[in-house]
Amino acid sequence: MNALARSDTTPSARAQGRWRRNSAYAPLLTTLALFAAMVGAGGILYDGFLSPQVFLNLLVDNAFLCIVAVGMTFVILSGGIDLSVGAVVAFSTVLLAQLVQRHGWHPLVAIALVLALGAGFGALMGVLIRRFRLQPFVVTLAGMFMARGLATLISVDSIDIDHPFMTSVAYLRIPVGGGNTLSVGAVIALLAVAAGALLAATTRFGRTVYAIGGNETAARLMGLPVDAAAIKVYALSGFCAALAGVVYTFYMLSGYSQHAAGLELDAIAAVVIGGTLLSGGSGYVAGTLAGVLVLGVIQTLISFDGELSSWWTRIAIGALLLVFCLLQQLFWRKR
Amino acid sequence: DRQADRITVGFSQVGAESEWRTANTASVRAALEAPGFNLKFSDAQQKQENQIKALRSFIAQRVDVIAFSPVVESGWETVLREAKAARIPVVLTDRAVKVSDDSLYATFIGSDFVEEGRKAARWLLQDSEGKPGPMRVVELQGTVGSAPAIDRMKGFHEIIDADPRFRIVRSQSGDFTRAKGKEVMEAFLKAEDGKIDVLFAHNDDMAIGAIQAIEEAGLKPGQDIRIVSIDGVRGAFEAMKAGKLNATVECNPLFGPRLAELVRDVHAGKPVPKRVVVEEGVFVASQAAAELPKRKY
Amino acid sequence: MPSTSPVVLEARGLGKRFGATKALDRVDLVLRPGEVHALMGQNGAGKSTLIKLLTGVERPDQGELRIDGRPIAPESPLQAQRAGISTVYQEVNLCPNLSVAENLYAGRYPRRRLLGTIDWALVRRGARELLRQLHLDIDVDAPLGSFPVAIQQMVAIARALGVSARVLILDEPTSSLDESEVRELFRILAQLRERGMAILFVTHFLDQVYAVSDRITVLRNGRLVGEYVAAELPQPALVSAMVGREVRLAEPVEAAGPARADVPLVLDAQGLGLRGKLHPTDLQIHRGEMLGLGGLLGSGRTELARLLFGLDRAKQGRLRIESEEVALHHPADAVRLGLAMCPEERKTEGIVADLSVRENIVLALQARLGWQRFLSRAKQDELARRLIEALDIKAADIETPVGLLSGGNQQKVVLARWLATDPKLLILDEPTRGIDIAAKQNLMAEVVRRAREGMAVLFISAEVEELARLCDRIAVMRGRGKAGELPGGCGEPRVLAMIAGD
Amino acid sequence: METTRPHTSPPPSRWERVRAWLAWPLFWPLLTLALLLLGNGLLNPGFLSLQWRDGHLYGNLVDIANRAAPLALVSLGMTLVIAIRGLDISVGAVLAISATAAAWTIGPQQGDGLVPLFLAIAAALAIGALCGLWNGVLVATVGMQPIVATLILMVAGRGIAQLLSGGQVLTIYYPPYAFLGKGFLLGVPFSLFVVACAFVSLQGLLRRTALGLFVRSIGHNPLAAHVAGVRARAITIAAYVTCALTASVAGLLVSSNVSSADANNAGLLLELDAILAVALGGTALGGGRFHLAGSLVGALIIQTLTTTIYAVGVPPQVNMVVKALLVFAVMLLQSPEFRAWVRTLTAFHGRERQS
Ligand SMILES: Nc1ncnc2c1ncn2[C@@H]1O[C@H](COP(=O)(O)OP(=O)(O)OP(=O)(O)O)[C@@H](O)[C@H]1O
Ligand SMILES: Nc1ncnc2c1ncn2[C@@H]1O[C@H](COP(=O)(O)OP(=O)(O)OP(=O)(O)O)[C@@H](O)[C@H]1O
Ligand SMILES: [Mg+2]
Ligand SMILES: [Mg+2]
Repeated sequence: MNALARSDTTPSARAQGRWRRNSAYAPLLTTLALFAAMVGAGGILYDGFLSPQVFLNLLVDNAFLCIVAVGMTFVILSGGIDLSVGAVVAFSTVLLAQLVQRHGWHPLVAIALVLALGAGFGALMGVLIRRFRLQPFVVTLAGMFMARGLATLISVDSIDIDHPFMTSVAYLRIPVGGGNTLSVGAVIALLAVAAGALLAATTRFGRTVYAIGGNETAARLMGLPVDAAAIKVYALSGFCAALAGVVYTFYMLSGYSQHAAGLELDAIAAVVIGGTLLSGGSGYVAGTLAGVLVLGVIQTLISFDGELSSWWTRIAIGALLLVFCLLQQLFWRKR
Repeated sequence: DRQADRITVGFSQVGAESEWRTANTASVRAALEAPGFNLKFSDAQQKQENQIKALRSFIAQRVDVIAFSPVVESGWETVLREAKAARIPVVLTDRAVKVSDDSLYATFIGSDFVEEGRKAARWLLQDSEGKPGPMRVVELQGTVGSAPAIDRMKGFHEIIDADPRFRIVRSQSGDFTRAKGKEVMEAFLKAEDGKIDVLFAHNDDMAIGAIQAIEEAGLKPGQDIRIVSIDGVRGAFEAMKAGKLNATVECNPLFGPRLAELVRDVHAGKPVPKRVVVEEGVFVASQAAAELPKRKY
Repeated sequence: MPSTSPVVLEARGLGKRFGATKALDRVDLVLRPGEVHALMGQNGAGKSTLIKLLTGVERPDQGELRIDGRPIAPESPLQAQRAGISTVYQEVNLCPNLSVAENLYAGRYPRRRLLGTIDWALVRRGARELLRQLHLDIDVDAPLGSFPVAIQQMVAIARALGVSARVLILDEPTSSLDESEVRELFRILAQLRERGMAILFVTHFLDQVYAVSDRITVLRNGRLVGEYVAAELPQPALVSAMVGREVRLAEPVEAAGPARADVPLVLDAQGLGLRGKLHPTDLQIHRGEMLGLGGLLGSGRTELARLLFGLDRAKQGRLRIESEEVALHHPADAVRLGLAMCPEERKTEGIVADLSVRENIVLALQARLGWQRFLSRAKQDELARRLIEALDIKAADIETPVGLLSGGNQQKVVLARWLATDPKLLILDEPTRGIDIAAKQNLMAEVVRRAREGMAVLFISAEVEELARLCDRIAVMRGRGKAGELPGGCGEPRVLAMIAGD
Repeated sequence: METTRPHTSPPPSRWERVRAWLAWPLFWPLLTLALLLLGNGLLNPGFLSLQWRDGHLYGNLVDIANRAAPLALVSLGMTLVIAIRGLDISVGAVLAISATAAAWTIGPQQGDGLVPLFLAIAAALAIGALCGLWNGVLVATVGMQPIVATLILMVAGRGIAQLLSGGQVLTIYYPPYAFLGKGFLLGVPFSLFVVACAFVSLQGLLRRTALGLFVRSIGHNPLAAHVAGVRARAITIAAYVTCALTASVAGLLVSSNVSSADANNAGLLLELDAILAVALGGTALGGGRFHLAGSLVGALIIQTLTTTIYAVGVPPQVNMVVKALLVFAVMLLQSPEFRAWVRTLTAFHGRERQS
């Protein structure tokens, strides 16, 4: 007779309180459902809200945020945080613009350099964090000062880009049927989400990231390459930020040190709203896409409204966030 | 019906980062909420991304005219092309944009930041007539990289650098705020041991903060240190009335009515000038008492 | 000890010092293929430390390691694994957020040939296969953290078995398991021994040692006492080798005797239940009574204890504490009423690893007193010292972070925390897990002594023998409800029969 | 919080005494601060000088302390929140709301009576407490993740402040109010007394009551603390309220210092500086281990960095890079692993030179 084989238990019924929420896809599904509800509400309230292009614009206008948030998802899953991403985006736009406009580099070469620099910068911060046991928050905050500072050093004012290659990519619209289009940046963002989701779910690196976020000591005792993976996480985040910078450059056709101010917070918010736990180890890249869309839809609702004064705009954004998070919490609890 | 006769205007404001901006918003809203208009207002929270999103939503809502105060000069090409493709005319306010194709916008109404810097410098030259050099000048810059900061600095230096009596000994950013203006000025006063003759602040708020720092250091603002700043907000006039600020270069935010006219003309397809300059003056301390009650912001 | 068989793993003169504590002092260990080797010693003797040195978790200060005669110096568990050492550490050290299947395969995933991505189908299938060896039939996709420690421990064992290694090290693998699982584990160990694996095995259960091991190495206070052939070392000799003096284990503490009906009730639960977790259950405990709670894994003992302590909120039934009807919303309510509970999951629900021994001991008492009535430092010290002595906790000093104590000593600290509150009712959920035999006697003696002074005890244990011997009355849980009650001293077979449900 | 002072055990060999100092949690933050000030003094001889002017102390050091006061206050509150595994990114917004509320309460009056002053303080504190309660309830009762819960107030808070101020910078003409942020008591800025008061009372609460123990147990292992009967929810809410209160007192100081309340810009990015100060002070951002005094030192370090940049005359476009480099240097100096690494490097070179 074996006790466990015949025990009459329902799996995972033990209440662990709020401290350990072992939900699988529930947060993701709730997020998506609430997103749909918000879109529906917008459609009822405002004319023209439900047109497919408005929805596609969510992707077009938030492509860079989405890419940054994919990198951030990995960082947060590993239990860290990366505050430098917004600044790295700005730095990438400035460097790219500078190289292309003022030094006559071919954009593709410049883009390759920018991506490599982004990944290298991230890796450097990762090394500082792991090798010298520094707190990620502080290291990446200093990294944020550094990247913005370097961007300002390269050029204080904004640089316009009129290189034919850049402009033709920027104006390129990929038709998706019904006269609706996506930008190149949006397509890159979707690819980034897909790649991120695959990386997280089906590779050794991805699973190691989850393991580190769950219990770092255990991950080490299991013989997982904890330090290497953690450094790679920051490199990945830096790379994503640089890629987002490239997409941002196409989006704006300019490089400017003040671009993407506060983007790090939006990215973190998107990740967390998408159901990833800030303490690490739990969440999905697909959720992050949902989080980005939710933030985008809040913004779109506000611009469609057109009645709010400046301060009511802020209050309304806060209120929508609140409503969203409260509902999310309600559904997670219910389960 | 009447709704159809109204001109729907989408107006995207930068944000509400200063009193100047608030006054500007109020003026525009008052003018465009008048009968005959249907205003869609959107505040971008100082982010260009948000502004682009707002423009896209205006296009999706098929407004008649788009007006906006760009956060920065560059980066508008793509979305303006979309507006053009949707046949929606665009009016720029407050700041210009750099685009390869001028036809992307109908007209631009607003101030010339470089000229404001020049005006401040010219006032200083005028006020320093007959005074021997060297005069030690400190500069409180606006937010690093912002268009007004860059342009006002450019205009000011253009004139001042030509006069050997003036030497800009310190220049630091005060982020356009009173608190930072005061903090930076405190540090300047100590680093220069009080030997400062002129302060040029990129906006009034920083000047107001700096005035407090100067007073706390035991000096007399307006006398020991002459001060010129830009914007012409109410606080500056109060300071001038008290003799603590010497001059302010007006940067007029109240162009709402003029904007409304332009919008109407643009919508009607009438020809409009590509550049409409707002009337602005330079006010000095002696005018303050008379001018103060008239200030609307 | 002369032996002709070849040696797989050999440690010579290993030493390790942590600050002022000399955790290990020139210890030798020899593992031979096809042998089960038991590593014995009291709590804090240095067993886990030795294992950490063997597997690269910690670096030795002195001494050397050899595999097949070649010296090695593993720098990380990964290197040790590559050298053929597979380990289950004392604390269940897996990732609670990952699924059971992933925990089994983390670090050695089967890949798809085409893209090099993880082949999840294979992982799942392999995981079920591995667990079937241990007769464990659970949802391998559920996160590990949703299972009780016992199952987590089984998973950890399964993981170690899944690695084709030459040396298998198990640090107290059986502490949370009940008899049938232990038997299952031993069956597998025997098979592995047949295949020529060298197995190192730590436990505090003497009968288990004799059931499987061929050789025994005994440590005491970080020093090697000796290596013995199991068959040649009688049990009393083993115990004195561990303890360092003659001890007689003959006189274990006994039950205080059945409670008289006129003794007042401390706790009276009527139809207490929570849907999906516990069927409505009645339970009464008298003053000074020791009530045992028996049952299989998953029978609902922990659930009942959690409801009684306010860790979960009961949806049905009534609860009276000292004839006062109460509603417990929070453990703080229970603590205020004089209840205490030593939870089964020491690491997550018990100790606060980064706080000192003193702070861990005063925590519950202080929570009960409230934040204003702060115990003076002198009082705290005095209290901590007294309990450290009473329970024989081995710690460098009272300011040592509890996380640095050996497993058994951590468990004692949790118990000390609750004894410090002088509770009316003490709920003990598997309190003797990981505690050495001498300490266990000591500890239960203390509990029985308190019970004689009037403290009521609800005692949950997987060891039926212990229940039958110590308790005045035994309630048996089955299928998430109470199956019945038996009087104390009714004997082990009757309890076992009721647990099994015949 | 254990600022275990270096205690000298019976036979105090010199090396042991040095070791005890090195183990003192405040040692490295303080050393960093001292080095920064010293470096400033070398670069700029007048930097460290203090004068007596108009009946009070005058000099860069006074400025640094006075300027650091709001940040120091907020860092104290932030330390508490971080200690219980939380995070409060709404402090900047709360500062702005409180400052605006105070300015709004005073209105355009100019008199000398003290009633408006107390009303303003009461208004600021009340609204601060309310904000803290809001955050605390969202985190502890609703169960949101702290960063999102406080993000809501961070975004909406400035809107609320602007709603109060009508988007204007509210200038305060009422003289007694100015005392809070720029008055002097016994020749020392009054704001320092406010900080000292907050520090002493918090330190007292955490040291002389059981709250310190509870806070640390919640920070290290919330579940175990819960099982042990610690009322984690109440303490969490209290921590957020305290944090918001420190932010609103900081709002009083800031608005008093410039005699105006700027709803949009007051306390901008304060949350980042506060968290940085807390981290530089040796508090673990993961919760549990915390040092109130360290956070004060951290705030001073940050303000010294800023003032250094102004005093040295760095061009504004270079500000950020200099700040980044200094922060990196400060962090590395405080990292034991880095120091060990440097030691092995130098030891290696030393050996090479010998051979
Ligand atoms: N990281 C550490 N820092 C300080 N002391 C330590 C550390 N690890 C272990 N010790 C000490 O070393 C001694 C040996 O501990 P170890 O864990 O090896 O004991 P053990 O034999 O496994 O005991 P148990 O049976 O209770 O698990 C104990 O006194 C413990 O406090
Ligand atoms: N075989 C199993 N499969 C899935 N979940 C199980 C299994 N056994 C136990 N559980 C989980 O454990 C909980 C029961 O707790 P537990 O096993 O601790 O009960 P118990 O009677 O207290 O037994 P013990 O104290 O011996 O662990 C159930 O809620 C269930 O989630
Ligand atoms: Mg052990
Ligand atoms: Mg149990």
